Amino acid sequence: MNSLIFVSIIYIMLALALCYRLFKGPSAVDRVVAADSIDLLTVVALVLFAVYSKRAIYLDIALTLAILGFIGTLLISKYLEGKL
Amino acid sequence: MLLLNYITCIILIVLGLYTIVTKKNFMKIVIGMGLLDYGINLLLISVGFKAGGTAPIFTINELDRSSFFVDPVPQALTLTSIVIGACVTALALALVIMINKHYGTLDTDKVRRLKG
Amino acid sequence: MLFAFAGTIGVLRMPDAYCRMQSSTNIATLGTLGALVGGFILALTLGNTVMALKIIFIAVFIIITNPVAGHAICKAAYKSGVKAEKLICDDYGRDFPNE
Amino acid sequence: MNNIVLLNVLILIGILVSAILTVYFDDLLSSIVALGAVGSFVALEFILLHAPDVAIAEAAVGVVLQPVIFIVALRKVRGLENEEVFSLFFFNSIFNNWLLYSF
Amino acid sequence: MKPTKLSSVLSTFIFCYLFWILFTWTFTSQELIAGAVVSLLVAVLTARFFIHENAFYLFNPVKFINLVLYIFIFLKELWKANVDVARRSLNPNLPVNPGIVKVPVSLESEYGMSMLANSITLTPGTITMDITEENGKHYYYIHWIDVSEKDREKAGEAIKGTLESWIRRIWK
Repeated sequence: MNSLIFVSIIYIMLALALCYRLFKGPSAVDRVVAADSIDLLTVVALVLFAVYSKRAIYLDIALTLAILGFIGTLLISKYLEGKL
Repeated sequence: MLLLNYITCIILIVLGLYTIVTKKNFMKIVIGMGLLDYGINLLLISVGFKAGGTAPIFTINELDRSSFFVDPVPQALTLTSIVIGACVTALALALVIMINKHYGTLDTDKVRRLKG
Repeated sequence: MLFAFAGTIGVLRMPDAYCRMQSSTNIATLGTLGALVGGFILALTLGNTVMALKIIFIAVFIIITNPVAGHAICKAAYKSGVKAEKLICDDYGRDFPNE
Repeated sequence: MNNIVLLNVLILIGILVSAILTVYFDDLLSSIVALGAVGSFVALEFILLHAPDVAIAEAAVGVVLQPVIFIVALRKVRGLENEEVFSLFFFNSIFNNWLLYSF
Repeated sequence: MKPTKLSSVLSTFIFCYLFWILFTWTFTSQELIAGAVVSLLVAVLTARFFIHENAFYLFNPVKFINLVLYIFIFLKELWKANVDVARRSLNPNLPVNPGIVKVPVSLESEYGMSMLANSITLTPGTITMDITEENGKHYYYIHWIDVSEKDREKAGEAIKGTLESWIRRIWK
């Protein structure tokens, strides 16, 4: 069971590497894409931690993030397109 | 483990206060209020944590007999605090929109000068 | 895990914004789906069917919602005038100029 | 148990980096996006502290609702400025055309 | 606004109720009755946004088996494209030559077109940007990471591959 925590540590490190792109990105679109990918990696780490601690209720948060996480991206793209 | 949590919460609160005090843009001030909210919520949850406990929500047959809970009272407090924080953010943004409609700017200095 | 690593490296290294989006879909598909399938198999061997069903639902919703955000952000990037460095051919700019 | 401590430290570093980026950016849109990243990391930290109900509320508010409110407000604020600039430009172009056609 | 038909309401109701049962996974009578009431309410309110074409179309068993087969075909394509893009991004020379091509598509149903566009976006290396209609035929604008064919028909063959024929087998 310890390998699950190890894998999720690697995913969080990848999310930290995406924070560099959040810092460096020349335009707003790069930052939006990086934030969306950070959301997805967070979902994966959450699922792995839920399987580690054997509680089914922890998966609801991952479900919420996976369903609702794209609305922010959609709205930002509508804003950049100029029609909201 | 918990010491690092407390340090992070205090740094978050200080960052929020720094943003509120020094930035000149109204939207940036509201963003600083959001950061301060995150810091306080994290601090409240970290107070109620006990190592090795599980969550205080369960269905029957899911837990062992030897498992124990983390403290549920700060979680209830924080649940209220998050909702109130969202409402405060919405109200502050409405005020920002009205200020922009009246004065035509977002800079704090110019608004104060027009008022004086 | 390898694919998520490759996708992150791609996001960090790619020259312009559109190629970065391609690498981001690389993270979203096999980088997450591999870990989710692994968690699904582990939950089944633990005998926990509710957890396995919820993991399947998470995978399905990621697959449904990710391309919608992909279309929207790519179109918005083109409309808001992000420069791409070296395009081989550009039919969209030829058909809808000055946008 | 040791690995969980390491995971906790990494998530705390993520929160701090995203928060510092939020304060650092001058552009408002980038700052809002970084605030969304802070919300995502904070939800993960709540799960590590075994508080699932708080984490659900945090994920719904911090990742979705708060950037939506901020972007709508930003649209209202920027919309006024853009409309003024656009109307001035439009008036100028009409005026120039009228000058051209009158001759 | 057209009046909603009974069949579309019924199929939306079945869909929502299936989702409710799969989410809760407890078979006590209280939860089943509450789920029926809630999904009936949702079905009456939102059926006119959800189904535009013939309801009960997917209950045909041949179409459903084709849909299940399509998922496996799509997973195979996904694996190939993922290996390709991962190798490209790990290569130190970074061999990309991106471009935007315009590709004709010969599907008619709305669901089929959106499903093909989503499949193209989900495979790494290609992103659909827009859909236009010119004198009766539909076109996609696709951003492609490795443009090898500039001609429209050949590029369409290279991007879509076998996906389009499978989708035509599902949705007309």
